[in-house]
Amino acid sequence: MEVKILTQHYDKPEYKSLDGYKKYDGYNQLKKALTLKPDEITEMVKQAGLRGRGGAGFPAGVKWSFLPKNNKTRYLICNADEGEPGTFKDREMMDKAPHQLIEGMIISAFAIGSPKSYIYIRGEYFESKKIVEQAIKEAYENNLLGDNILKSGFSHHMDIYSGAGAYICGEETGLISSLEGKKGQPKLKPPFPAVEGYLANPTIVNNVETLASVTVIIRDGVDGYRKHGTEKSPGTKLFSVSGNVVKPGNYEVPLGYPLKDIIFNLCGGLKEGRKLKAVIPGGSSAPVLNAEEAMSVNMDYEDLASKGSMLGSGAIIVIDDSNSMVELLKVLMNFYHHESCGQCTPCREGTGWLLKLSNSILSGSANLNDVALLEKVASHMKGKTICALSDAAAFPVLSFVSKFKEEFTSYATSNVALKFQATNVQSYKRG
Amino acid sequence: MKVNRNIKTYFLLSTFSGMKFTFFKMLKNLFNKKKMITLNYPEEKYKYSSRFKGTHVLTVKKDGSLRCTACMLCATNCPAQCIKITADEHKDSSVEKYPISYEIDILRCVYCGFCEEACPVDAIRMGPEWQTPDKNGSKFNYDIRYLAYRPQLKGGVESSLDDKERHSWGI
Amino acid sequence: MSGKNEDLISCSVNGKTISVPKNTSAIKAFKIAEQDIAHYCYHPGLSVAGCCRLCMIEIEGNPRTQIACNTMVTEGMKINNQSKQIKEDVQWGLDFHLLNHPLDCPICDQAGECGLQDQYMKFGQYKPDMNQKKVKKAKVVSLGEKIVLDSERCILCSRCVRFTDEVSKTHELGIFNRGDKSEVGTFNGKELNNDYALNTVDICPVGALTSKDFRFKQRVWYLKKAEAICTGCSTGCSIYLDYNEEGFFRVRPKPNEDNNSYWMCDEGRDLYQHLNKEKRLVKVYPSKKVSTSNFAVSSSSSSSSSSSSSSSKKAIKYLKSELENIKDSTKIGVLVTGQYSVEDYKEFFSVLKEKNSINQIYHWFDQKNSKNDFDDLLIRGDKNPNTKGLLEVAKDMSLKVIDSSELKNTASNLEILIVLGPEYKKFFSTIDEKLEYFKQALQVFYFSSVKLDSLDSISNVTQIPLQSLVERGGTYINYKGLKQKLSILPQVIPKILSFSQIAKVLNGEKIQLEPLFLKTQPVKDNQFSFQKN
Amino acid sequence: MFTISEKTKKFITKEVSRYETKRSAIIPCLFELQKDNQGWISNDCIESLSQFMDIPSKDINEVFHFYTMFNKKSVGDFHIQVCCNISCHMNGGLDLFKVLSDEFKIEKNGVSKDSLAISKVECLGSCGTAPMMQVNEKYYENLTKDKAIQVIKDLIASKKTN
Repeated sequence: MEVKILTQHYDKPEYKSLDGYKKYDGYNQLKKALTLKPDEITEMVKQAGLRGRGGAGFPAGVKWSFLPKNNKTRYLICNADEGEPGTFKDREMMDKAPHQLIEGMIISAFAIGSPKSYIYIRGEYFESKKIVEQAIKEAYENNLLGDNILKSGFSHHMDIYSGAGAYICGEETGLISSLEGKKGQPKLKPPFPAVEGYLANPTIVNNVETLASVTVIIRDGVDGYRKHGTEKSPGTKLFSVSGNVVKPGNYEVPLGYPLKDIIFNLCGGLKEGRKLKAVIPGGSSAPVLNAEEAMSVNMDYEDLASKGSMLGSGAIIVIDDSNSMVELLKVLMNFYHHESCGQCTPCREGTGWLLKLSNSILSGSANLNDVALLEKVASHMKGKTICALSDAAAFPVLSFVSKFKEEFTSYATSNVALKFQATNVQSYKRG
Repeated sequence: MKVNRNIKTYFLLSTFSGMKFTFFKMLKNLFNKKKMITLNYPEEKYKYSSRFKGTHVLTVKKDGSLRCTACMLCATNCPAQCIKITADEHKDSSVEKYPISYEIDILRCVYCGFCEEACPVDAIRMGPEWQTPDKNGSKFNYDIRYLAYRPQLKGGVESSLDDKERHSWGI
Repeated sequence: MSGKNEDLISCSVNGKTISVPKNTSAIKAFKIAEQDIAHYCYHPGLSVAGCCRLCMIEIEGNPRTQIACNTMVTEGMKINNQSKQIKEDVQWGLDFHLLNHPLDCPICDQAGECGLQDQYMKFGQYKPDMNQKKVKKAKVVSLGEKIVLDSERCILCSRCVRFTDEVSKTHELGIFNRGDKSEVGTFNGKELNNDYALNTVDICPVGALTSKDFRFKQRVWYLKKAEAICTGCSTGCSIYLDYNEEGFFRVRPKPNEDNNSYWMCDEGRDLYQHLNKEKRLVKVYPSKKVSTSNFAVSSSSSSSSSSSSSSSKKAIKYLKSELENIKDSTKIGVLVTGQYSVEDYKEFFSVLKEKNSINQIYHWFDQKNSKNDFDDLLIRGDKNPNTKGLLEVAKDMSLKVIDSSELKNTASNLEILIVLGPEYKKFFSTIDEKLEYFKQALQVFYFSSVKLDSLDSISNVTQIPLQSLVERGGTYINYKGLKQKLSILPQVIPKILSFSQIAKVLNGEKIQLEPLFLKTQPVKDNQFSFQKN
Repeated sequence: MFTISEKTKKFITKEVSRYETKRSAIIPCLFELQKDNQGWISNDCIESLSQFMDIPSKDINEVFHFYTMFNKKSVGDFHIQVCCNISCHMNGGLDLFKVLSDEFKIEKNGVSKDSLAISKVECLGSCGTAPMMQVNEKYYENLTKDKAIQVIKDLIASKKTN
């Protein structure tokens, strides 16, 4: 059953406004945090073992400790781009509890000593942007933002910046390039953003849920936070379940919660007469789990890694037997080909190739070695580019083809004769 | 009896025995013409295979323009360096580059076929003709008009990949 | 930039240990160790883009393969790119580059020096699996009157975009759209016309950007490469001159760290035009005023139709005889431009000084006011490559240097005016003003390698052809005193003298004319097949 | 030459001073310009914006062509964006797209007579309430065929009234 810590008061509509948020112990954690020393807070977050909730799962405390000791202005950026297909948890958090995010950001900014922070929100979220803007205005009016916050001598400014529709801006350095007004193309790493990020200043980029969980750590303390979840991945996680389930939605459960319970208890199982075929556990770029693996896996970083998949952004996409895996692969490849930023050659040309191959397999005009070629192309795209989008495109291909081999070959062998595709030999209008 | 050497020399016995061979061959040819080994050139001509390496031909596209893109690979590959091409910009931007002059100095050509092998777009082929006499020396510098549009090419050049099939693809 | 500082780091590249200066990138270490590494977007003169992902290397102790252009070399680092995994990565990287590349090699000017061809030959996989339709993009897009763009051939290495952002700072080129539909181009038909635009054609590894001036003129493997200096202005950028028997075709910049690093300006690229036959002064044009009888030049009566067999030698003999019967040295004027080499000046002035003891020369220098303006990259106001050299020689031989405007009043009483004419006519705006002075002098001997049509109308000018700057060779001193030697190339026009030969004739010695480049070059081997220069 | 309206000019000058570098203001200003020019941005808009903000027009054009929410050609009054990513695809996103484009006869990337445009877009971050669509700035979720048609009919009707 659900353990509501972050989402405890999401059902109350007045939680959105400042006084409604203050009624439920709002901004007390900020008062408490301002009394502590910044390094103490970083230490607490590191002890609590809070791991990044955006997709990489990198421990937040460790990331904060990478900041170099120089006098460059430090920036804190909240990554609210949420482009990963299947994920809709950040949107609900910002709609229902914007102040939770703002309070978490002020505490984090105080911990890393950054005078300025941005919330990079997704371009399509017009309504959420209005809600968060309203919340920021309220915070400024009540001396929770601006100079000398709550008379503590710490001053901090916050601004909201909207993207314009690019999945690649969910990647740290892609987001930073977009914030700098350039094309949202990822930057070369090293130097990492913690050392040289926004306008070559040290920058920390964290997900909405990660920053919101900081308030929980301050309120319950390290062992209070570690009460939930497993030893290596503590705390609770917001899972957005979608696909062929009766009650899709966001469910907050402690990490290590068995996937079977989430699908069949919390979400009311599959539609009647349908059998579970596969589950994508962590957003579209996570390798897929077939039915048996999905039944036996617990939702935390380590157990999913052992099954060859990853927790990612915690978006569970349930697939029942009425869908064809080849068609779903084509939809995903279409997504990655449309969203590839085109900077590195393996990803720019590779995603196009994967899409055309999956199209030809789906249309039945492919032969057996096209399926093998699909795997070869994906394996040679992985790990060779500036950002992880080529890996995100390769993981579904490799897991779909290896775990549902017979479905792909059945599509391919339906076309027995190797048709010579005179595809390139046609007179086309050029210039 | 030993035939005396003098009789052989005076009555030319060896000559007549030699002529005996040709005389009977002539009779045989007179009575069944078909078995005759020799052709009566020029009425009958020997039929060479389609891969015969004769005078060059510049193949043409469906609309009659040259297939050659002036990429100079034949001129580079030619051991006798007898091909001279000057290229220019084509008006239609989908063609982009075409030869305004393409000359083969046939007197220096050794008919090795390297140009045919080097051509990436199968623009130059070695045609079936081989009798190409001429009166004065200057005529042996074949230009585009002779190589691509000479009257003997009326029916198109039959070769392993005939033009008709490619024209059907529209290129 | 070449690291003279003392802290050198030692590292081993493919097993070869070398020492490199501090914070050099691994790809530079590969270049220093002369090891082959596949790369497209790295260019020593530009910032690091790291987007072609070909320069993959394995570093000992680092599980993931890194790109060489962005990894800095540290002490004792062992890097190699010979392992099987890297070779396979590079093969697939090249396949990804060629995925949507059109089959344009027959009509592409870059064929023969194309990055894709060369590096696929070295590192390629040779069994392409691509059987899908290629992405179609704009072809033959004209970017102004200098450059043609073909975005289907473009491999999006962003070198040209970085060039217009960092070097020429004119921000014309950008990469628009996203994914494999992205195309290089300018915005809304704006033209790529800045002074350094043609550098983008050199640094483009493929045939996406080609220059209209060289379009379809000649195949690259027919051209021979000669090192020379651009005489367009006093920077003296070192260049490559591409030529073959039919003449000169192209000028490209030669990497030279201490002068013009990797670039050259667009004006310098027309240098090859006035080395070819069309623009050259081919034969002597004797002046009409002097009676043809003692002008023992042309055998036939009419002077203009004289064959050029050895007329220039006879013309100089005539000049010698004229000089001998002038005793007063002030009657002889020498008008000089800064376009010739130090050796030429020495030989010419020493003869005149010794025979006619001249003590002054007129210096034809048009850019007095624009002398030291400089567009903080390469183009300088002083358009003569050897002004410093000329002044130096004049000082050594204690010749007074007078400005050419003095000729206004002295030209009338000059009996002989010897002029060493300019080669870059477009930089000498005051030519017609000089023509007035020529009219006043009794007789003018105009030495130049370039035909100046306006001289034909003046009756008392004898035009004598000269070898062009690449045929004479000699050292040039640029604005900051850097001495650069020019290699001598075979001649393009028969029976033309160089300065040393002119000096010998003026001294009365015998000279032997150089054979012509065309005929005497024995065709030892089939030089049109794959020459490896 | 496209003239930027006074209101937008004031907005741009405010935006330029809001961020550390003026280039960061390109995206907000392009959004504002898109509202000015009936929902899409032409080359003239970019030219005048680049002169007004004194940024090379190449940089603005790069940003304009990179992001999907800036429309390259007119999209009419209502731009219907149907999500076709994996969760919506499994819950019938594609047939929703077909039904709407047949119902209101909107041909592919064209504008229909009652100025509607329709396009398939990637994940809009609302997979729990699949299938769904976004029209201009508002999300419409948990759609069925007739519910969607009804929504569009109301929109057309509301446009006629004001």
